[in-house]
Amino acid sequence: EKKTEFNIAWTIYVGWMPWPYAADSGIVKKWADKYGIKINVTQINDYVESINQYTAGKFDGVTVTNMDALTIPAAGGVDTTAVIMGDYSNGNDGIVLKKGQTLADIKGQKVNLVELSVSHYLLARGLSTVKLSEKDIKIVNTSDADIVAASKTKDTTAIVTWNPQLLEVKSEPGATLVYDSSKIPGEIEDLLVVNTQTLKDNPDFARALVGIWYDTIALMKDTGEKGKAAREAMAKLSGTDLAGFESQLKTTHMYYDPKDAASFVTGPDLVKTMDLVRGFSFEHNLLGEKVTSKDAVGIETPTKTLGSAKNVKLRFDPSYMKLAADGKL
Amino acid sequence: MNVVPGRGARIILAMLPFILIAIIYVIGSAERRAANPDDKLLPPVSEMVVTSKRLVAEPDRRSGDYVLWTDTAASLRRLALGLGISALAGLILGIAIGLLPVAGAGFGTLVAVLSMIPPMAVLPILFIVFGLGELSKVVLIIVGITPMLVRDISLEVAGMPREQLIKAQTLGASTWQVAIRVVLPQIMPRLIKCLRLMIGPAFLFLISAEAIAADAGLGYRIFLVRRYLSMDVILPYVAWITLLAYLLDLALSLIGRRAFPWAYEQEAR
Amino acid sequence: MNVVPGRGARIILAMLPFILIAIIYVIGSAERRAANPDDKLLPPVSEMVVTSKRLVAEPDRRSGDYVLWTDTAASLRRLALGLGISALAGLILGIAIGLLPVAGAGFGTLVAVLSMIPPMAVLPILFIVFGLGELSKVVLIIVGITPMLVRDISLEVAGMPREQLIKAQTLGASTWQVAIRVVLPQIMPRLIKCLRLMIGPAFLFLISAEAIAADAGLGYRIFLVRRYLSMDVILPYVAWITLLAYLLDLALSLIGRRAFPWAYEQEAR
Amino acid sequence: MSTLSFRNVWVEFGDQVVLERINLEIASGTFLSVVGPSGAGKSTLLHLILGQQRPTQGRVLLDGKPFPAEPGPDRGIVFQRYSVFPHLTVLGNVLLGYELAERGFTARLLGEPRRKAIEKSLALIEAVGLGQHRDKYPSALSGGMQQRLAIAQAIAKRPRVLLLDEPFGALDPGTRAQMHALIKPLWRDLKMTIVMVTHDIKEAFGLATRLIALDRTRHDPQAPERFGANITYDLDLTRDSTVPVLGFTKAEAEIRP
Amino acid sequence: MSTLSFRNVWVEFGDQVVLERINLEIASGTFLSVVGPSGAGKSTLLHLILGQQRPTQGRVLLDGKPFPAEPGPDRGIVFQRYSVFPHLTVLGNVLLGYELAERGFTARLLGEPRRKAIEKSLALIEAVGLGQHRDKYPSALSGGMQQRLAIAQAIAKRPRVLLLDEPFGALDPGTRAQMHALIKPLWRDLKMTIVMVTHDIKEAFGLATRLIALDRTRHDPQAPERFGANITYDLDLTRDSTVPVLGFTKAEAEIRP
Ligand SMILES: Nc1ncnc2c1ncn2[C@@H]1O[C@H](COP(=O)(O)OP(=O)(O)OP(=O)(O)O)[C@@H](O)[C@H]1O
Ligand SMILES: Nc1ncnc2c1ncn2[C@@H]1O[C@H](COP(=O)(O)OP(=O)(O)OP(=O)(O)O)[C@@H](O)[C@H]1O
Ligand SMILES: [Mg+2]
Ligand SMILES: [Mg+2]
Repeated sequence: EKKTEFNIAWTIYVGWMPWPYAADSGIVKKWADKYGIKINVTQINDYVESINQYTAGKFDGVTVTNMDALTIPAAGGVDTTAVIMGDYSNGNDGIVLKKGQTLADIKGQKVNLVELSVSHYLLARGLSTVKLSEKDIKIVNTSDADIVAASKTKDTTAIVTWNPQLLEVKSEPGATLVYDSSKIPGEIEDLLVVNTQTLKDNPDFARALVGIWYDTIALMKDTGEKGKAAREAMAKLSGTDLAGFESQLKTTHMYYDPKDAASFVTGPDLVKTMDLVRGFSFEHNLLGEKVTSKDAVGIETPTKTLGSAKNVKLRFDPSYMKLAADGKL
Repeated sequence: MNVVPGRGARIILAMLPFILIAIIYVIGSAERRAANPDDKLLPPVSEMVVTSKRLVAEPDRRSGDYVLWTDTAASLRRLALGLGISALAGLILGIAIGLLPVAGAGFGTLVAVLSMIPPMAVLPILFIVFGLGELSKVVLIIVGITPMLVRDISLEVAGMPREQLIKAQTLGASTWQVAIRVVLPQIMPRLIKCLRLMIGPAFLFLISAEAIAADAGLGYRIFLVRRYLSMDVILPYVAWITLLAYLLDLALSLIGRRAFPWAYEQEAR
Repeated sequence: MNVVPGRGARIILAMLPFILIAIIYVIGSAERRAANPDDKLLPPVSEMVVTSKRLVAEPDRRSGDYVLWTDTAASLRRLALGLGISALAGLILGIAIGLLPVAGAGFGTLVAVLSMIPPMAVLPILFIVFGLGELSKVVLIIVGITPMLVRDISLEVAGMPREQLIKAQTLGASTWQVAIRVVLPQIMPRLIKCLRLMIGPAFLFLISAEAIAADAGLGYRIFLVRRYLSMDVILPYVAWITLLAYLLDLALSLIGRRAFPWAYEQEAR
Repeated sequence: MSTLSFRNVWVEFGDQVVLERINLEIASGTFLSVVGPSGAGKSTLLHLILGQQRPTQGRVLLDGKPFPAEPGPDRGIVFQRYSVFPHLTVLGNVLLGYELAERGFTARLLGEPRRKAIEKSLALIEAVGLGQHRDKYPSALSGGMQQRLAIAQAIAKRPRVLLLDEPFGALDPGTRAQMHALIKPLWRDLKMTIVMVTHDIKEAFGLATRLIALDRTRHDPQAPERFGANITYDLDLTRDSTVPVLGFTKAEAEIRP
Repeated sequence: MSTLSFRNVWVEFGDQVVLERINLEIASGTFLSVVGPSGAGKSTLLHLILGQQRPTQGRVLLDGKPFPAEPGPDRGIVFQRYSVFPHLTVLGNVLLGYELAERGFTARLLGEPRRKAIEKSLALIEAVGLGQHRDKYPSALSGGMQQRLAIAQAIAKRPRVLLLDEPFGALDPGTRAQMHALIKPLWRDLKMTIVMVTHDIKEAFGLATRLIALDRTRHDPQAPERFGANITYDLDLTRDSTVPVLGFTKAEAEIRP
């Protein structure tokens, strides 16, 4: 139905820090007013909980990675559309060994990571490059909030995690970063997704979101004083300082230009990536326990629809980013 | 106050709220399903039954384990260890603090302060000291519930009728003997009562510990599948935990009644 | 057992373990720093002092708030609400279950079962039912501690000397009057004792709730900086929480002594 | 007006038979003394009248009708282990009776009625000799003082039936005489029924209009628990003639085992 | 051998003076009866000897030396509210005394010594008439039975000083006589010192070798709490001559307030 008030949730991650900054600095209000709506930007401390709450219908939009968008809301039957392709991880996720210098040394070790998350995906992708499989290691599920502390203990030798934890983990004396997401560029994508039904009924909502986003990251990119102030505020919000924030930004490939983002979504790489992701997800039962093939949940991209066309639950829609690129907002 | 329901009425009364809750759940679930046929938040009972069957009877695709049983075994072992050690520590420290003014002065404040430290907040330090293995999970339970046990028992010991302690001393008891022959047996029913109350928190700490770093256990599974909101796994697991805890509670209460009949005279109204 | 330390000795004895812990910390911290000058796990006291000063005295650049104070205010409000509502519910339900056999049969089992459900495991449901606002944080505290309060108080009520209830009835008391004039006042000291024991768990639930969904509060801050393992923030926060909880504990104990002097006669040995 | 009848009443605790074949009619206005050896079941008999204990067999009737099972304001009690409310002061303990009666919901009195109730309570407290201790909690009272408080509390409401379980056991002869002087006129004026357990034979004869002795008549040496006590003596003390002048020595001698 | 001396002892509870200027020597082997009105401070006096209560002023001496402040096995006690251990059966309660004495660490007896201790305990239990109740917990005993159990427990260890606070208050005359017959030879044979509080003047005179009465001598009507009780009578009952033949009526009359 048509609404005038919308809720989106965000969690702390370098690629999503523009959202709270936009809310604080009035950019959200500016764009919402323009379309005559109201947008509430809510911080959730726990990433999984934010997606769960979106899936349960408490939020109209949420910040999420491509894999989690598929396995949580989409597999949970909530038709979801990605309207903003914000960035991809270009080194923000990594595998760190305390014993060993190369990825192959991971064989036989206990690996601490958040099971079934993008870390797990990264590990699976990494293992395949050195002809190992998950059977060759032992996975210990470790919560993201505690993984830094866990990495400090003696019995922890291998860790897969993301930033900012990754920065802490790899700075440990004797730790080596043996594999990171820059080896699989574009596969770990950070999105803003909204409920497809809400989107259909309220296209202005998506327009406002896109407007907010590109206004804000333009500021973020700015090399002058204004940009620095914005980045500093974002750093503070994420609990670190400017230097820490910028070092995380370095390993994040931001799509500052809406044109680039739109063309990535329309390109063939997205299909390839999503096929890998759904394969991984299916193998790990993430598409649901009764699902018998990876085609069960349909994924629609501008170029091709993967899996069941009757049950499309995850859509990538570049049209709003295109509007931004064309300055038609 | 004087209306005592009969045996049959008692059982019906006890069932009533559960039946009500079940009905509310079924209606809620049906409503959500009507709106979204893939809804995972409130799965219908039939679906939970199917999932439970799989968890109980089919080996896991990846590991080949019977998931529910390995999880239960791992968790119960940790729980038993944690509760056992806590009970022992609670008993010893509680009696010492309650009975001996010197110990009370020395440890009373310490225990009061320690019991206020939220264990979750100092987890990193616990990890460093106790490692990340089984030990740290048991330690979290111990750290979480021992201070409460100690405080409850020491307050109870301090509140024992003074006459009894004096009487025991006039019978020739040393402080140690007062502790083990007079205070200990009289405090045991209280310990059991207290342990019964602590089953809930113990499971809570266990689950939290397993959520943080583990590769098996009931809490591990719940937090693992929370990632994709599989309430059809979570809810049966929660029900199972609740059942386990309730059985443990019943068992403790029976043990208490058997071992300390004198303490339950009063209750038999 | 009969050796009662004097006032001075008592204070020294109480301080001793804290001093010991402080010394161990300082040594541990120095050792880790010697091995790794960037160690964040056990920061030296001087560093914590600097950080604390910043948290206490410098306004946050973005919001102009004094971080520690806004966090404290947010958390204490939630805690007070949660504890207050739980105390009330615990009192009412506890007395009903303990005093009325009918209520005991109807709710006793329900409360026993509910108290066993680990609230953390059903958090998603709680959040969905109660929203992500202030309410759900308070609700987690309530859900977490009320069942324990209810059980403890109902067991205590059921254990009251039967003579007193009969006596009150012979004085013409209705069931309601027995509840408010005989049971309630005698149970109040127990409620206070119980609430004191629950301060720790209440903070725990508060912190857990704030860890998941909040934008201010002591738990929020701890989990925010946990990613960076900023123990120089976490440890002062933990100390602060502990101090707050301890003061609350002291306050409750004082209130108990003031309001119910008859209940503390025994303790005055 | 209110006759209590025991019809073939038995009380058993598990295997042990405590009372057997009790048949007893207590007419309204009787002052009944109950004597008997320790453990005979005197307190149990009182609990039966109070409604605290149910008979295993037989019936207890009030005016021929089944007995209201709940203790109520028509029956006052002083328990053997004089129990007063620990959370109320001496005054509060006595006042409670008035408060419970007058107000339903809050069970508190205010203003004039309260003043009056306090006045009545204080008079009663004075009568049992606790005047200067009115603001003490029971834990600060001596044994005898607690017992006197329990008496004051029980008679404050002027119940129709008053049950006294060794009410003067912890009192010195002087204070005991004062208590006698308090109870006797009350009983006479209000036409109460009083059932009093006592070990003081002089007191039993001095106060009562009727005296019963409880004791075991049968004894099985193999299983001493098999037989309970029943009524071995039942003396009407109103007809002066039946009691010999030097009387109680005889009864006393016979009650001894 | 062990003389107890009170030297100008005062006991105060807050504002209230309970005992004042108590000067008393109790020679070893004395059987001392203490009488006095309810609330006079008789129990408090016993608590002083027990070491449970400290004097506010003055000193309590044992053989001229300061008093060991802790209760010990040399002093046995029967409290006014006869407290036995609720978690032990009748047999367990009596046995405990033997167990606590013989073994240090576990405070349990095994084998032969245990058999002997049980034998002794049973004899004692039989003597107080609880033979058939040996396996009951205190909560299933009547008031008088609990009191007898407390007596058995207190005398099991044959303490040098035995303190009895209205020990026979809840007993019928027959049982009471049995108890007298139990205590008296024990006191004579073991040369115990016994201090007994009682309200039964006949008992006080019948058993004791010395009798003291506690009462208030001064009275301030404005502040009744200002003055405490002290010793008003001190009778030596061994010299038969000082006690008139019809004696106790006189004493009794004078003790009354
Ligand atoms: N709750 C109980 N469970 C088992 N037996 C009990 C219980 N209460 C009382 N008895 C038994 O019943 C018998 C009578 O007890 P009761 O208290 O009536 O005696 P009594 O005549 O009042 O004695 P006393 O003069 O000593 O007070 C006793 O043998 C006692 O052991
Ligand atoms: N803990 C206490 N706090 C305050 N006052 C107390 C306390 N214990 C006793 N008293 C007071 O001391 C006085 C004497 O008490 P005590 O118990 O010694 O009397 P008693 O002579 O044994 O009387 P009874 O014959 O009634 O047992 C009483 O007035 C009592 O109120
Ligand atoms: Mg009795
Ligand atoms: Mg006394």
